[in-house]
Amino acid sequence: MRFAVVVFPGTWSDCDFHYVISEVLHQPVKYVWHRERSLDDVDCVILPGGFSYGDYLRAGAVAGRSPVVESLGGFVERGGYVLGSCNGFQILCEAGLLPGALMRNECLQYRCQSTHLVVEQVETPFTRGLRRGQVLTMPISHGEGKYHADPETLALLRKRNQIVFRYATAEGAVTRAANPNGSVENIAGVASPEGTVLGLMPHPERAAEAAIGGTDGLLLFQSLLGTLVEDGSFLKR
Amino acid sequence: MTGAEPKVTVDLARALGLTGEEYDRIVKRLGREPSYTELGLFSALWSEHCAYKHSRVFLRRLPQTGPRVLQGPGENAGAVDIGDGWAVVFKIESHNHPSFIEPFQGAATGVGGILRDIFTMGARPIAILDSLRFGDPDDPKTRKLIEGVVSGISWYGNCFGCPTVGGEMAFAPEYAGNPLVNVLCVGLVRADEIFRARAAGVGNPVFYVGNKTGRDGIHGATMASATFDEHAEERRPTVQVGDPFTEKLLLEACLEAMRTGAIVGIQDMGAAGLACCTSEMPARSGTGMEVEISRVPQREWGMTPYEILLSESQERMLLVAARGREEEIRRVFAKWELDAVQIGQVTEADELVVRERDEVVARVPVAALADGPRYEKPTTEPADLAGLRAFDPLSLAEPRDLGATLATLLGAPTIASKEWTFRQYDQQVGINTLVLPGSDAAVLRVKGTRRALAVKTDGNGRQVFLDPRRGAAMAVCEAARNVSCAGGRPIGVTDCLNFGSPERPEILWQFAEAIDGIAEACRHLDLPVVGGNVSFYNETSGQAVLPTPVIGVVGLLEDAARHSTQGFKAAGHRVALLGGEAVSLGGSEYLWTLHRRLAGALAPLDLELERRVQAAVQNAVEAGLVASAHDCAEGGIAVALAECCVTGRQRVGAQIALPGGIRGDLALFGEGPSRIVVSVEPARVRAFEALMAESAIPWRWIGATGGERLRMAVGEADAIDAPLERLESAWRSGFERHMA
Amino acid sequence: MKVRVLIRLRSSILDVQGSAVKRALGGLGFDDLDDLRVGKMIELEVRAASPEAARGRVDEMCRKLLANPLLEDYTVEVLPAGDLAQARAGR
Amino acid sequence: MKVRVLIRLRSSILDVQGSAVKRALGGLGFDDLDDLRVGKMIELEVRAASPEAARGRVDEMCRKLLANPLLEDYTVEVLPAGDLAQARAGR
Ligand SMILES: Nc1ncnc2c1ncn2[C@@H]1O[C@H](COP(=O)(O)OP(=O)(O)O)[C@@H](O)[C@H]1O
Ligand SMILES: [Mg+2]
Repeated sequence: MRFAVVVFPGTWSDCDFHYVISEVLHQPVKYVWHRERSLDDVDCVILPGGFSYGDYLRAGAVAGRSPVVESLGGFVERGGYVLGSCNGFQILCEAGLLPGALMRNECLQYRCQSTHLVVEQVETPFTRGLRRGQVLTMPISHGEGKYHADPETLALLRKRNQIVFRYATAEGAVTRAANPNGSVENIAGVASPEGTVLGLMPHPERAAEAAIGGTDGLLLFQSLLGTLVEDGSFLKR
Repeated sequence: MTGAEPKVTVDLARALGLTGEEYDRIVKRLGREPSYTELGLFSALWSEHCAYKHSRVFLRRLPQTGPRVLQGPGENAGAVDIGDGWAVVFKIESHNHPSFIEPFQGAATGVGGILRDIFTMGARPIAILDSLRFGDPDDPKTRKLIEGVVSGISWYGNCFGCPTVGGEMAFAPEYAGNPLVNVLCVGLVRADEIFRARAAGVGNPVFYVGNKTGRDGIHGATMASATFDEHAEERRPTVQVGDPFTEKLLLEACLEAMRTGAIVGIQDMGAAGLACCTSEMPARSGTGMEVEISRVPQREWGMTPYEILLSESQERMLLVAARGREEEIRRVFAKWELDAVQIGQVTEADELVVRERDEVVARVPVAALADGPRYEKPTTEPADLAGLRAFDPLSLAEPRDLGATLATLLGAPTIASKEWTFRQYDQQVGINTLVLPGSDAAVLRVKGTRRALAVKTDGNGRQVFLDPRRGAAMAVCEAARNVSCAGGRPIGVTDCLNFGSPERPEILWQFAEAIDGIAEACRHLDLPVVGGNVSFYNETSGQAVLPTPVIGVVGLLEDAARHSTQGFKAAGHRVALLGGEAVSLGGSEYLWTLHRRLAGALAPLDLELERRVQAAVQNAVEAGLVASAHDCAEGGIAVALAECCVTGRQRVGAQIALPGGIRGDLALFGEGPSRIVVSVEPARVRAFEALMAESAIPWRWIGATGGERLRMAVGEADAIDAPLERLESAWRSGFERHMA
Repeated sequence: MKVRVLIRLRSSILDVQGSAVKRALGGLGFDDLDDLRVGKMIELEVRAASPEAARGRVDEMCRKLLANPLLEDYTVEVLPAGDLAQARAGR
Repeated sequence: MKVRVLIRLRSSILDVQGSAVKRALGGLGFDDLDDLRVGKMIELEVRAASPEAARGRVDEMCRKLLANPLLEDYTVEVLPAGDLAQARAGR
């Protein structure tokens, strides 16, 4: 599977995703500069973490209007996959590719810590290999990760099974204490209705090697790669 | 030029921080009166901060060379060879004064400055450590300072994308009016691709890159060279504000431009800004420089040459390019949307010529600027010190409940968990951090090799106050010991020397003694000091900070997988104490926390023993023989063991027996160097014992892990029997409860 | 043309920062506060033929970038000439 | 009493946010901008006997907490009754 990692001015998880995809997963991967519009030769686009444009104004706001993000709509329509982590999630929301918005953490401080995520939805290409209720461990690192959606949107998300991860205890209980940033309903990650666009605040690339935060983050990639084996090529070109 | 320029007089020179004699020297050197702009150049470059007037004679005593040293002091940062073609670049810097005035921006720009020092060397920053000292967190004013400083570091480091992997935080009333904010940065570079702050090649173009210049921080360097008093508020210049986003672009642009091969030399515009770069760079290369000041990108109207030269606006660099390759430089910086403007060239005559629209506003020999005055001022031991040292802590009664005392100590802000702080820092970006904050030293892998680096800062102001020489040597030992506990072999030191005013003989004595202590310890441990920083004048209204040398040590691990952490791993492991028996309550955390006394004599330091103990633990970790290793620092062995119990993945208790014959509080909470607690799996006990025998160090088994309590006996007496839950909650809440 | 944009969190959204500031003020003895909300202000200098044109242009900027309609409401005010500079100069 | 505080970076201080936002707007085709600065707005509801009293009180809050005098200038406006609520409701 061919991956592209998007680089905005101020992005910093780009190198980490690139490293994991090439050195751990041994998949072809390239960087794509934010001004580019052509995504024709890739299957999965990664929007990595960082402070694109300094996150000035609102996290992800400026990047959400960049040329490469504008071309994501068409890319997804053609069957492409998009994974946005941390700032990438914020960008996807700002661009309207995912519902809701990310606000300042309720504690009003930056948080870098390990979190547990309970898997709620396994019908996406990124979670197909997982069990519902399975608990993953992945770190977060953000100041604006409080997921917000209004009640109607939330109802719709639930109906369409778009809520993919919630912050939970090690045992999988969705509690207030397990919520690191005040996200509504402990939501940590949501997907598009088709499941091909996934956004999450935690960092799967920081949990991709046993020596560095465990390997639960790899499961998302392995699900994705497994999907391809099942249904062959997916690009409807 | 503007007609409103002040007339140059000796009084003006004094107002700018120069002395009368210094002014005379300038006149003699130039053979005439300086112009206003020239006087500004001298006032900045001859400030203590830039010229090290009072410290240089002492700094020479530090060992600065070694087989691995690729770059010693004198450049933006030091560089040490770590094999496989890689070098580690590191340096520590203080931003004490700016952080007191504006905690958030002061600390943030401190991070920005040290990051630039690292990437001007061509290195990519991989880690930050912050060493902080504040007054008592009971005081709401101090809490505000802490909040501001920590969020400033967090904001800048996180946004820039360099992990903050460690540091320290200690509290004492002496820091209330003068907090210390020291930041260390570590970077990696190919050993044969190190860049230096040189202006070589007559005719080469000089480029200004980065943010535009404003009136920020004019006389920042001069300010860092004066003490605070009640008028500090009036004297403050425009506060410098940080822009980590631009800094990140500057990093990428500089590294990309360096790869083109078109850069000859580069320096960060830090203290004294453009003035400093345009004189230091040619001075190092025996060349001169000519700049046209009106070409400097400016953000404010009507700035004078004086202001432009002395501005300390952030996120700016001066670089010398190879002639004919200007376009390549411009192209790279344009891609990153940054200004890159040619403002001058390297010249033959060794002078700095500054023009404003072709009119010369300054013409000064670069050597005159770069070689500031050096003083060898008198030093005197403080009169009351001997008396303080003669105090015997054992003249105080022993507490009845030693378990409760342990909980009290664990809850002392200096000892308690600093998670409140480091959870605000990104600790992992770059995916290199093998050991996160919360153990003795941070460990970072070096991608593309099997190796890893271990890093830690340490410095105990109380110990240095009571005995500057031994206390400073102990700081070197402690930082190195922390690195050793993680499995690293220390390979280099950077130091940040935070003291009061050097114009007071007592302070200068502390300083001189501390340098001797550092030098002695480094020589014994085979550690070159490859860079550092002196911060004097840390006093407010005559109250100086505790003399605080902060020592940063970088160590190398041959096998990244063979590192260790401090927490116990499982029940049924045996626990050993490596190293000396000598401890003291003099200057200890115990004496301060329980009795609010700063007095007594420090434990003896045997540097040969220290070296052997560290080597032993390095070998044990490298051979995979220990399950955990933790050094005994503030709070003595009882605190060290409690930390082992509660900082692992799960809590693990222990039963410990210490030799009797001394008072319980001294045995448990006495502090001394060269002591490390390790735990060993049963299957490795034999091999461990064999290795210890070979190491020829004093050591003994002191107990075993297991259970839900920490039990400690001293001789026949059961001294402590405390549930871990209670100890952990004291330790976790001790600092954080102040900040909630 | 000088234009000021005021951006507020929508009233349905909890303003955590506002409550924190209110609490901090309470701690300083300012207990005569019933409500406090924190928003953003953006002041711009736009080239435009008329106040209406300026307003229209800035409104477009708000819709395209400056405000997030899921979270925020905004108001645009075109300032009489000289006002911004004056405001800048301090109170 | 409804009071609005506008907090601006002092003009000598680099507005890192403002320059980034201005550049971003330029990228979106809004090249008719000469200047853009980002500030804060705080809207409060204070119990006070008179507009003057309210203003005095809020001015004190600004000096004690809301504005950082090293970096920021501020202005305090007492709003005519009803204005804040209206503003809240949107444009
Ligand atoms: N300001 C800080 N920033 C980051 N990490 C910190 C800070 N203060 C303490 N730590 C981390 O907390 C742990 C304990 O620190 P410290 O008490 O200084 O250890 P030691 O006693 O071994 O020197 C270390 O991992 C250290 O890096
Ligand atoms: Mg230690």
